[in-house]
Amino acid sequence: MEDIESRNIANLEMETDKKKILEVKNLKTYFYTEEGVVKAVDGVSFNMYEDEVLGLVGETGCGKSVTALSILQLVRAPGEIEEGEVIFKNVDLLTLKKKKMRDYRGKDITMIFQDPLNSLNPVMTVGTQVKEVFELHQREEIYELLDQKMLEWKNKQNRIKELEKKLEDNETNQRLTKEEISDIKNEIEKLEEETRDRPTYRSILREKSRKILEEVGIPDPEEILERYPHELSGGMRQRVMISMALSCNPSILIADEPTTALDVTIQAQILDLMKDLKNEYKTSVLMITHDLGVIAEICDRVAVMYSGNIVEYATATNLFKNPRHPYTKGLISAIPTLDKKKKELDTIRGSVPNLIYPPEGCRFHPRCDYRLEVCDKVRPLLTQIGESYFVACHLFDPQYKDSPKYEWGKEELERTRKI
Amino acid sequence: MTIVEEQSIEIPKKREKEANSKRDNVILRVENMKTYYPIIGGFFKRRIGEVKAVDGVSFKLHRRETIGLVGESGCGKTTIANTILNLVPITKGRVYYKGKVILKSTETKEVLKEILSSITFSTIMDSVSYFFIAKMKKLLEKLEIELFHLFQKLKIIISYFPEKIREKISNFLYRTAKRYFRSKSSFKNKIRRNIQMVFQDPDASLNPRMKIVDIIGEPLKLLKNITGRRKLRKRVLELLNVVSLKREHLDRYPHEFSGGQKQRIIIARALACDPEIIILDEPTSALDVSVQAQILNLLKNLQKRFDLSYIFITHDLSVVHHIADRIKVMYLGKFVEEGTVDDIFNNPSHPYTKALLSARPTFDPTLRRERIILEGDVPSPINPPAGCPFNPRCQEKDKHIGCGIDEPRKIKIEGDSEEHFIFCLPFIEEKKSYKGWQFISD
Amino acid sequence: MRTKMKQNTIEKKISEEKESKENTFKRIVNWFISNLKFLFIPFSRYETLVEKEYDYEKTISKRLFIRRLKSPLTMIGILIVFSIVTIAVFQDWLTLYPREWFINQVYSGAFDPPSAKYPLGQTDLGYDVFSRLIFGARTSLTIALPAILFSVVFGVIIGIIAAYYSGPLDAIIMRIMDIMMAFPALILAMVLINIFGQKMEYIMLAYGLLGIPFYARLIRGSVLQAKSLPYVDSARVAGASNLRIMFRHILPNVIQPIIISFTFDIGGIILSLAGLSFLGFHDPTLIEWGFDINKAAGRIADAPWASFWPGIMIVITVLGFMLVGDGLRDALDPRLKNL
Amino acid sequence: MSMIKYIFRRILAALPVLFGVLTLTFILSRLMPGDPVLATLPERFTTEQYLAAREALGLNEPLLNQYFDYLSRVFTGDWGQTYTIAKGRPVWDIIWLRFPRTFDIAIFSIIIASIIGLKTGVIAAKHRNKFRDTFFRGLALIGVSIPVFWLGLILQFLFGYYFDILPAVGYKTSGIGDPPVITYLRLIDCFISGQWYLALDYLEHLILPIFCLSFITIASITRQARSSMLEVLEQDYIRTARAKGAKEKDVINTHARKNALIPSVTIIGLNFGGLLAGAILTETTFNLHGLGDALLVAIRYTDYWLLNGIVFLITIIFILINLMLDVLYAFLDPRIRY
Repeated sequence: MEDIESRNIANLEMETDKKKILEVKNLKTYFYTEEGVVKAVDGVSFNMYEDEVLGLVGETGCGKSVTALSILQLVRAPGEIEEGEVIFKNVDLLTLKKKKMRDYRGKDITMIFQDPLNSLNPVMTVGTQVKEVFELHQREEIYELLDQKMLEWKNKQNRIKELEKKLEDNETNQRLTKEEISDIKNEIEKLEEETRDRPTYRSILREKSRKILEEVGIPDPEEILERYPHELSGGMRQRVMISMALSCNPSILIADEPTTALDVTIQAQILDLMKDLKNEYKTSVLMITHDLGVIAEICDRVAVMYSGNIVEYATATNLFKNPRHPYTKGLISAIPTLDKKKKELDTIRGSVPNLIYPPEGCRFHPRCDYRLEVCDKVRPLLTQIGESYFVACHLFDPQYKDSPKYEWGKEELERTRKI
Repeated sequence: MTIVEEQSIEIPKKREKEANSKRDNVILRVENMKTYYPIIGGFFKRRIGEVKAVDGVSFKLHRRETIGLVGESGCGKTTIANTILNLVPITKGRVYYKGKVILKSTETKEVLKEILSSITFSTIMDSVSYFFIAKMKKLLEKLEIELFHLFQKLKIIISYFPEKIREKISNFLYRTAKRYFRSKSSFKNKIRRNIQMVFQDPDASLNPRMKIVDIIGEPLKLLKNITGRRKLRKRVLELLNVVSLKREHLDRYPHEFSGGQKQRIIIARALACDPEIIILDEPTSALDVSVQAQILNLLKNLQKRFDLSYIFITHDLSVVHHIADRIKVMYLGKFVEEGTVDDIFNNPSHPYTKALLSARPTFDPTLRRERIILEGDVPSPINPPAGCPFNPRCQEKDKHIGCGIDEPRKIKIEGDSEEHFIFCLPFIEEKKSYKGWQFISD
Repeated sequence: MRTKMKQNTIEKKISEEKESKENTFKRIVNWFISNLKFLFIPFSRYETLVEKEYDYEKTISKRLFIRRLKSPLTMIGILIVFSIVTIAVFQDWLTLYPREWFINQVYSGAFDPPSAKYPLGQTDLGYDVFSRLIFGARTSLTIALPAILFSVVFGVIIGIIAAYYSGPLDAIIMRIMDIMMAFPALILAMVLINIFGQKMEYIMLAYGLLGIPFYARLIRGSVLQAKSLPYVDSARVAGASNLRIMFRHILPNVIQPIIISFTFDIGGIILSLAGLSFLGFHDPTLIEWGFDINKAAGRIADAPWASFWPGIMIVITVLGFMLVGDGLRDALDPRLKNL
Repeated sequence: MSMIKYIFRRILAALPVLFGVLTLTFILSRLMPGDPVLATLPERFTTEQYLAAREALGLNEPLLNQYFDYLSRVFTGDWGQTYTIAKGRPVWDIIWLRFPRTFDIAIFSIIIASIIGLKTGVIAAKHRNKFRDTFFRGLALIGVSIPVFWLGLILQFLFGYYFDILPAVGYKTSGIGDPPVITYLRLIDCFISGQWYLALDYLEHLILPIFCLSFITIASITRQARSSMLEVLEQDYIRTARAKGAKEKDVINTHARKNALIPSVTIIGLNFGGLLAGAILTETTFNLHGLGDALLVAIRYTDYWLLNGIVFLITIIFILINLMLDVLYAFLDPRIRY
């Protein structure tokens, strides 16, 4: 068994020239509830590459959000990360101490959440919350900048003094022409305008926050900084969240269903914005969603999750063109599209299994149409079946390919298909 | 638990003849519906404004047909549903069911007001005081005279009040009475029986403290007067079978079901009284894709089986394309475009519809199109923009005349089916614009 | 190490196999008998199995509730409440002297220290402190429980009506409740008892009245929330009348906080009653802890036992109810469920 | 500006409540058994004397007239005279004399209780289900279930008699003088007139009552603060703060505390009302001769005017405090619009 597990992890290499930035290996997160142990994430492995968008797609309760929270170690109380490695820039984040981990959060790996209203503190202004990120992670840079600006400011002040002296001298000497005098006066005025406000820590913070808000397309950022989250619209709030996430120029942005709570047109706006920003900042994005449309829109690579496992992991183009895993197939054919008009939609029968007592073997086997005899006994592992294409299914495993097909009882088939 | 005999029970196909014989197939007609919510505020709880949730909407629903209402959140789709079911009072307009008015804005208002204002305040005080004294006599003999004096005095004081204040008081009484009567005057059971609704959130629309039998049995008990326990259970079981749930689910509580099953239970409840119309308020938006497909299939099946008419409310265009026959696109309480499915999807004519359609995701990553991305947010319906409500965000604003000034007109799109209209303003280059366009209203 | 462990497990397995072989025949017979029904009636198996599974789940959820209640503090609370109730019910068996002695006769030995005859000392009139403690339990419970039931019932009805028919009716009712809340409860209680007279029924009534605004407010908030939920709308679509919606649909969903604060408030009301009788507003025909403290307060310096023990009884009783309330809240609160 | 408007509106909204309280106290006082006229008369009196006294008090008029008379007099500041505590002195005098003592212990207790209670609540929430949490929770539970007067008695016995380190009863050592009346608050008067030993004596006497009252208040504030803090820590924005990389200390101090404080503010307001009432018990126990003591006399001997005056005063203070807390609430929570 241990052998197979290691094979699972080792083989997860895509043929790509891009640099690997995050490696998740065999991650397991369990929730110890009163009813029993909920195996929310049970052996998930994937890689993220530089300047790429990885989509993590699956139905409710398949463990996609927990995976993201586990990467940042933000899983709440009854949940515990049992096993696995999260390797970011050659550091295993799971072995880090709390304090060290805090430096990564918000700086190198950031996260935005589904519900922007509840994710922003209601009693703090947008400005305070945006500034906080800078204060947490860029304090030194800001002080450096402050020193620089102070130097400039002092130079300018000195220059004003010089010019004023010149004018004073001129009153006694009267060497300067009228034009020169007016030039000097103009320069003094200009410099005075520039040096009216002494650069402070706060002013730099404010300037930075204003800039980042402008970047995410918020009109009138000066005013928004003073507002409270409840005074903004849903799209605006999500923009603020994105600005906070991007303010330290992170390597990885984890977006947990960023558009689910938004309207269709606003959703298009936010997706568009994310695409632009991703190209601008060269940030890798982990996009978590249940909406295959969003995945097709923005992602380069997709990992399909089912019941705590990744069942398929491939590039988006390949996956949508020719999905291999029965679950992915079912999922894609269940979505109504223009050419499926008048026909009945294909469905996946049955419902999502209980994560406390998950089915033995392949977790999808009770719902699978292509089920083999071995499916309820042996757990399938991610295996490479093509260029950058991984599937966890016995149908594609040479070892079990020829295993006899399971015959569904007619009654059982009928019954399960309906619910 | 009583075990009901299980047989395959077909609910009889009904109304077929009736349907064929009827010349006019229209089953529900909404005429110029306006629903405004009052905004109550201030110290005296006055009405300080109103939200124009639905602002002048008319449509017809035919038998065995599905109308899709499409729009973003807050555009008034759900309010239309609530108004038709009389969960929200209608402000203006009428709703006809099979040619009979079932809802109208209260024109009896004036009559009631007259009656109430004829009852002067002093008569009320008189009766109250006498009643009060008679009642309290035995209990408070000591205070009798004082109380009588009090009421006499109050009466005198009130008679000194200027007419205006008295009117205000009677207005207040009238409003209280109206509220009372409105809740009392039942939207007749017969209509309730024929128009049912499926709500958006399957978790919240099932009472968590009631068993499934009671939930589905409630409309049967209240609207169909089925009282026997056995009878009720039998009928509920039939309904559960229709939505392919089983007998052992009868005595469970809602929290023991998955989202899809809950939605099936809600559908079963809506079906309980053999309705003719079911209003579906985003029935699949809270569900996963695979479950959504199951529910959509079920709904289509049921429609064929029981001759249902649907009003399908959603924001998901692919779903509406799959299930609807005709589509109404809404924006800020008004329709912006209406037509058959083919009209809307093949020839979207209103800029908003175009934008919506382009925002619809496709599953082919190779086909990433240029999208029309609308700027800004939906304006608040409390003070909608003047003229066409869409004009501040419209991407084709420059091509039209008077977007921010004139109300949009109903324009027929030639070349498509007879029902394709948009609500827009004419193009600037009039010659070009009149080609194939024909003004209907004003 | 490992080999040893392996050996152990192998031995175990062998012995298990042996046992199973020996018992095979027994097991077959047992199985046959228990499954007779399924063997003779076709298709009955599946249904029953599903039902069984469901029953199992149900018992599990019930067990979970009990397990959550089973925290040590809550058990102590339940124990206390149970013993106080026992004392109240079986008081005549537990006391050293019959009840009549405490009403008619006066004994010598005012404020005498504990002795063999009087294990916790004597009161101002020479009564046995210990016996009075036991008699006091019934008084506390018999006044507190009806009073709080009165306020819960009326408070809930008023609160639901006010919240459901929001508008002027709500405004009027809530203003009245505000006025009642603005009065300090203790003062109002004293005045009311003074008006009605110092009789048990009236004290109960006064306290019942004072509790109404609290419950009305508590339930009003949750009804206002519940009112806007879709299941209320769907009940209306199903043809339910206002009364039915209020009491059949909304009430069961909002009663939980009331139940929790009910247990808390039994404690609270026992406390306030003790306070009242400490101030002398009590029914003179009853034996009460608070009044005992009142009588002994002046002699705290030289006879602390006469006021100490009744106080301890009050503390224990109230603590018992509070502990139960705390445990109940933890067990019922859905927010704590997943933690 | 909007804040002032809001306060004004709140005061307007409180007026009907005040009016209702006035009416209710009037009705209740008239319903009380007993006759206030007797207190004004000598031990032996004739019928004429009785009737004359009755007329002098205005009790022979119809109740309604009395009520309107009372209303008009309340608003002009004439709250009547008392014949029970002191013969013929205005109620205001009694209030000026008695109220500062009650006010002193109530205000000290509420301040101490708020500071300590909020702190312990936060600590308990921070260390959920650990020792400190269990300890504070248990202490709070005991605090809620102890009768004030009994706690007072026990403290008296322990510190006043057994260890004999603090004075057990009264508000001053007998025989010691009084400071000149300037602000009516004894403590401040002592300081102003420079009589330090008097202030010290007064404070010494107040320690036990304040401890007594604040112990009970701390308990309920701790419970509320703990539960609201726990609730806030479950919220999404706390997760956001953690995802930003904020320190655990910052998460609690800057992000969670203000949100958790808001519900606690309400409970402090409610407690203050309880404190004024609870002061009656404490005053009786410690024999402090405060307002509660006067109130008891008023109820026992049916002193209409004294009773009405005291109840009205307490209600006004209660309403004012709640008004202040409401304003504070609106100030803390930007989601509330004025």
